[in-house]
Amino acid sequence: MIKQERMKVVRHKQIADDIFELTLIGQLSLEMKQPGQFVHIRVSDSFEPLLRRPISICSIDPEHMEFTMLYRAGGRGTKLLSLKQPGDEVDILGPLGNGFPVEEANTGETALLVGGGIGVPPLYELSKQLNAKGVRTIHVLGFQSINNVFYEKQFSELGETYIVTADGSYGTKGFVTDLLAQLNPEFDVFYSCGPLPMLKALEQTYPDKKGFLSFEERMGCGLGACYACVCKTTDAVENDYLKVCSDGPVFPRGVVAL
Amino acid sequence: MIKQERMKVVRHKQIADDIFELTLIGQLSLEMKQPGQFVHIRVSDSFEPLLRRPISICSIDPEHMEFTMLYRAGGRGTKLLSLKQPGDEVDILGPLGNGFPVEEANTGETALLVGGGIGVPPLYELSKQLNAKGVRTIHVLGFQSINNVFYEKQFSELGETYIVTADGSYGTKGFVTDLLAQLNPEFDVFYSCGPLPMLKALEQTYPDKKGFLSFEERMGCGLGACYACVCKTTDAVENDYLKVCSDGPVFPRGVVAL
Amino acid sequence: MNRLQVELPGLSLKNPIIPASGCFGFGQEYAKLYDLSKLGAIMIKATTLEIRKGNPTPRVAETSSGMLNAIGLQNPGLAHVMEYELPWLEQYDVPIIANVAGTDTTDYVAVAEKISTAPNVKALELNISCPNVKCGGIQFGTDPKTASELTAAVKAVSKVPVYVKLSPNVTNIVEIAKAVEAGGADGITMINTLIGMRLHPKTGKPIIANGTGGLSGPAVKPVAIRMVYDVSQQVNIPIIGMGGITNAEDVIDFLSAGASAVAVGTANFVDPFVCPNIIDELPQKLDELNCEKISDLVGRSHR
Amino acid sequence: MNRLQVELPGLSLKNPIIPASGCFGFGQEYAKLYDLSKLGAIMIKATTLEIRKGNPTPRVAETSSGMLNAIGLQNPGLAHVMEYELPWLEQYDVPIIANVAGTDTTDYVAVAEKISTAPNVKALELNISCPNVKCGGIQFGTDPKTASELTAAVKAVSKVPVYVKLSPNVTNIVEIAKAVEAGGADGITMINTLIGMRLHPKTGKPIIANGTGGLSGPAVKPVAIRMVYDVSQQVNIPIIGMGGITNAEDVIDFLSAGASAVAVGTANFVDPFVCPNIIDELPQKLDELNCEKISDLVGRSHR
Ligand SMILES: Cc1cc2nc3c(=O)[nH]c(=O)nc-3n(C[C@H](O)[C@H](O)[C@H](O)COP(=O)(O)OP(=O)(O)OC[C@H]3O[C@@H](n4cnc5c(N)ncnc54)[C@H](O)[C@@H]3O)c2cc1C
Ligand SMILES: Cc1cc2nc3c(=O)[nH]c(=O)nc-3n(C[C@H](O)[C@H](O)[C@H](O)COP(=O)(O)OP(=O)(O)OC[C@H]3O[C@@H](n4cnc5c(N)ncnc54)[C@H](O)[C@@H]3O)c2cc1C
Ligand SMILES: Cc1cc2nc3c(=O)[nH]c(=O)nc-3n(C[C@H](O)[C@H](O)[C@H](O)COP(=O)(O)O)c2cc1C
Ligand SMILES: Cc1cc2nc3c(=O)[nH]c(=O)nc-3n(C[C@H](O)[C@H](O)[C@H](O)COP(=O)(O)O)c2cc1C
Ligand code: FES
Ligand code: FES
Repeated sequence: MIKQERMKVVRHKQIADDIFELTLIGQLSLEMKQPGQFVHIRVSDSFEPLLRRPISICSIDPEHMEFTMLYRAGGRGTKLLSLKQPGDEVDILGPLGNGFPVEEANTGETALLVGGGIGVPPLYELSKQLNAKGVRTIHVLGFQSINNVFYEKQFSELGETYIVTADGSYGTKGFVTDLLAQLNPEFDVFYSCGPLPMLKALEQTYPDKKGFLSFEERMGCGLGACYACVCKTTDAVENDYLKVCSDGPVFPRGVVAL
Repeated sequence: MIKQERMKVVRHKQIADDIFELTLIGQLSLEMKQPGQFVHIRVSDSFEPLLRRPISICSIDPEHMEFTMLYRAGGRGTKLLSLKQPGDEVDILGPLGNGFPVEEANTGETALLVGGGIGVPPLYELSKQLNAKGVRTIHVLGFQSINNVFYEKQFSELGETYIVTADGSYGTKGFVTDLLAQLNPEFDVFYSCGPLPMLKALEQTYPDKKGFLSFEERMGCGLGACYACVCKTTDAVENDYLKVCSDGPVFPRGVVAL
Repeated sequence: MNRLQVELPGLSLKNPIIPASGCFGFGQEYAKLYDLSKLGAIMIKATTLEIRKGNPTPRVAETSSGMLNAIGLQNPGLAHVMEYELPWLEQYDVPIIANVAGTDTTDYVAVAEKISTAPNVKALELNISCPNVKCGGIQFGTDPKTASELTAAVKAVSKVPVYVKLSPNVTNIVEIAKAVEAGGADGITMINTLIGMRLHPKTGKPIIANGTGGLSGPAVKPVAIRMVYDVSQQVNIPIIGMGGITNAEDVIDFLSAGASAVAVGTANFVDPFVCPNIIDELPQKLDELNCEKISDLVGRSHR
Repeated sequence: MNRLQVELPGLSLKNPIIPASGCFGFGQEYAKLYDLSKLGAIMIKATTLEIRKGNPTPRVAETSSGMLNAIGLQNPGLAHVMEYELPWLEQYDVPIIANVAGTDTTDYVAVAEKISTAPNVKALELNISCPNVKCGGIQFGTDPKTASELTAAVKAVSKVPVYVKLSPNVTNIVEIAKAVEAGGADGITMINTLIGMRLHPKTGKPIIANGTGGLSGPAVKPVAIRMVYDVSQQVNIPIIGMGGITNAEDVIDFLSAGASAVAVGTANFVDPFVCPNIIDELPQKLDELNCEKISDLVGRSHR
């Protein structure tokens, strides 16, 4: 169920250039089930900034009533968020949207998880759940540069993990698709979150594979009421538009016009 | 000289209902000389709230580069200010305006200081300076109720001090003028800061005494540039209007139309 | 006695709090969070004759204490609203105010005639003030004569009272208000959004794909208050006020300015429970003001 | 080469940053804080023929990311400005833009004729948009014909270029802009304040003694940007843009929208050093945008 709660900061630290890892505690964590869902965060009690920020759930720890997100402190709102100290409260609305379908990978199968930059975080909970179910995971994670890389160790513990950087300062140089071309991995289903060009390239590289992609769009309500976050669909779909916040953010391949 | 500085909170505590005592450290303290001057405070780095808040200087401690103010956390801005912790920075512009003329009381003379509510604070530095110069001070301080009373001890250490509360819950019941009528004190000059009706009553009670009154008005710039804070003058004055921020906030009696 | 009760043409409101059109969809999303029967009424998303796909994205941008939107009246069209959305809302004890939009008079009249027959639609809100569509919308709301004629045409077919939603993007809003009153409007709702724009700091191009967007949120409240203040003194029909309401004090401000009820838009995005929260806070606010019933506050700014 | 240099009719600006009229007095107060020669120009407080006492207090009220003011054009009158204020400003190497106000055309013409003879007054800013006075001011700015005629009358007597300051409180600002251009204006300054009101939460009465006030500050920036964007594409005279500027990024936004220089108003109250700070920040911002000279940014939103 969607809840609103003032959750408490448990841990908060910077883990790469501008990238923060924030762990919150509260009842709301118990509502989180599906990887790829997101929360909508109010970073300030004032109207400056006014709107909530959508951030993906990166990992869920129901035992401790905690969940963790990773975010890039880029603009005004996320910079304010980065100032929160352990013990401070953060107004969270969530869990929102439809995440990655874990059920689409069967025990014994292999899943390819491809993340780009700040699209990497939701893949972590996904990978945990897939592995728990006995699905083998291959992780291909792309970043700008060595200073932007995060969570390599965490993913490595779950499966084969490849890092790509655009400037070649760490791992393989280039885009995730360059590495995939070399690697030519065997897999049954792919899941991805990252910049549009990456999602597009993936769809093209694997025209016959089952795949699920997570999208971003600027949001108002985050609930499906305001029509701010729509995305254009392909001809294959009956609806002309879908809402990223409530129909997505994860859609099967071929649904969203890329 | 007027300066702008991010000063550091040294001490901050609540001393009565909604009344806070805030001590700041910084170079700017060294510019403060005259009691009755004020500082203009930006309580937040955001635009919510937008405007600075004018607060009187309550005491100056140049030796430690500190100054202290007392304020009532009533509205949005002052409530935010009340959340500042020791070590936090506060954006201060000051010292501003023309304060109480200490030179108008001569050594050996007696000064009557009459304060009402949140008009009491600037009288404290005034009393300190008058006493330092050998002027005897009588303090008559009016408050709403017992829970609003502050700085009785501090003023008592400097001279005779009388507390009046509107509801009689502490000290004498009534208004400061009621007590003054009973007390009928001997004095050479009076200084006052407080609500308009109090200032008016004082002018009427002592038609022949030398006196100085401090005024309040809503401000924009605090510097004299925007004409927000003007007050109407009496016929005795050539200018039709005076600016509370730069011509005042303290004016000799008879200048401002009451 | 219900201290929060408000009686308006066609509308018997258990309290004056109404989610604003376009900020609450057709209620389904917020129904997951609280009981919609708690609300005074619901202003549903603008409905047009045909399905509308709206504008390209990005459709929203944040501004200081406000936001811009250019949704472009996306909606599933009259038939779908009649067949699914309105019947679904019947499970709640809450009057519906149907926001009606169109490209020309024929459109408006067709939607109004049909939608006003739905059993739970107790009033229409004629949207002559949407700044985000190329045709229809705002140009009906900036010329008094056009506004008056459209009002009359819709009044002629509507089965329920008609409220006209005014645009703040005009030189003289009182003139428009009087014109729609003369055209037969039963009430006025105001204000719609102010036209605004935000540019991308790097590219210098508008962030919103449509270029301009409608400004809403706390930033516009002072503009809305003065317009309600001015209009309420010049017309004899009631006003539903809106623009930047986020809490019970804002509601009191709008009533004081001369509105009889209010709508809450953008604030639903900031706090999805804002409407029920305000409703819960209002009785205490009335106590603080020594006010027995909320309707006593209406217009006290100019009394 | 000075990357920040801007050339406008009558004005050779070492940078595009100008304190806005009414927010900087006649410079004396800010001169205590920094060297006024650093500024691109100074727009002095509106000057009228006779001394003006302005409105009763309170004259300002805070709003979300903004403020309302109703100063009422208080100023010491033309004679005093000519005799004291302008000569005092001559010690600084900074062009003065004289904001001219009046009750009727005769007034405006008389002030313009005289004040344009002061050696440091390099341009006039015709204030046809003050919302806070009963007569004169805004009504000249809401009707295209009146605006055009007043512009022509002032142009006929002024010794320096005339910029006309537009009000945002109109249905069609492009129409007014074109009218003043046709009347002979050398440039446009925009926007003046939006009309707004704030009520006292307890009494329900307007906080500002005048009732309404002019809204300024970050809250109005999106409105100002879209108006500069629209007007700059429809006229051939330069625009000095303003409304909610608080930092160098805001300046870039206004230039991108189509302004050639900018004025900073309310932000001076928040940070008295805002103008010199912005001037210091601008070169780095240009670097970040790979932009050699600031004038290259003008109008890039619609190029
Ligand atoms: C479903 C979803 C999941 C996301 N998950 C993550 C995540 O796990 N980690 C992370 O760092 N980022 C994530 N993002 C992106 C994140 O929402 C934006 O980076 C963030 O909102 C920017 O806010 P700001 O205060 O830094 O920037 P500002 O420039 O202050 O933002 C201004 C406005 O634009 C919106 N905005 C700006 N950029 C984006 C964007 N890329 N996507 C959506 N809205 C934007 C903001 O929400 C805000 O309303 C996600 C976005 C979506 C839609
Ligand atoms: C010269 C001077 C000295 C002052 N000294 C003190 C002092 O030592 N201690 C103290 O507690 N208060 C003092 N005040 C009053 C203090 O400025 C206001 O109480 C304070 O600004 C209110 O801000 P807020 O955030 O609580 O209220 P809000 O309601 O959020 O204020 C909204 C706006 O109104 C202005 N405002 C509201 N009330 C007043 C007021 N009474 N006077 C001026 N502006 C007001 C605010 O500055 C702000 O711009 C002084 C005022 C002046 C003019
Ligand atoms: C995202 C969004 C969509 C809107 N859609 C509509 C609409 O369809 N019809 C309409 O009349 N007004 C629409 N509005 C305007 C609101 O109903 C309201 O008049 C305005 O936002 C001011 O109120 P607020 O400041 O509380 O949001 C919309 C506003 C927003 C923010
Ligand atoms: C206190 C105050 C006084 C003003 N006085 C004048 C004036 O005398 N003449 C004028 O043309 N504009 C005046 N203005 C309007 C400003 O010059 C400017 O157009 C407006 O405030 C928008 O800019 P800002 O948001 O940067 O303040 C005044 C504004 C304020 C806040
Ligand atoms: S953000 Fe409102 S519908 Fe998606
Ligand atoms: S506050 Fe600006 S002149 Fe006094």
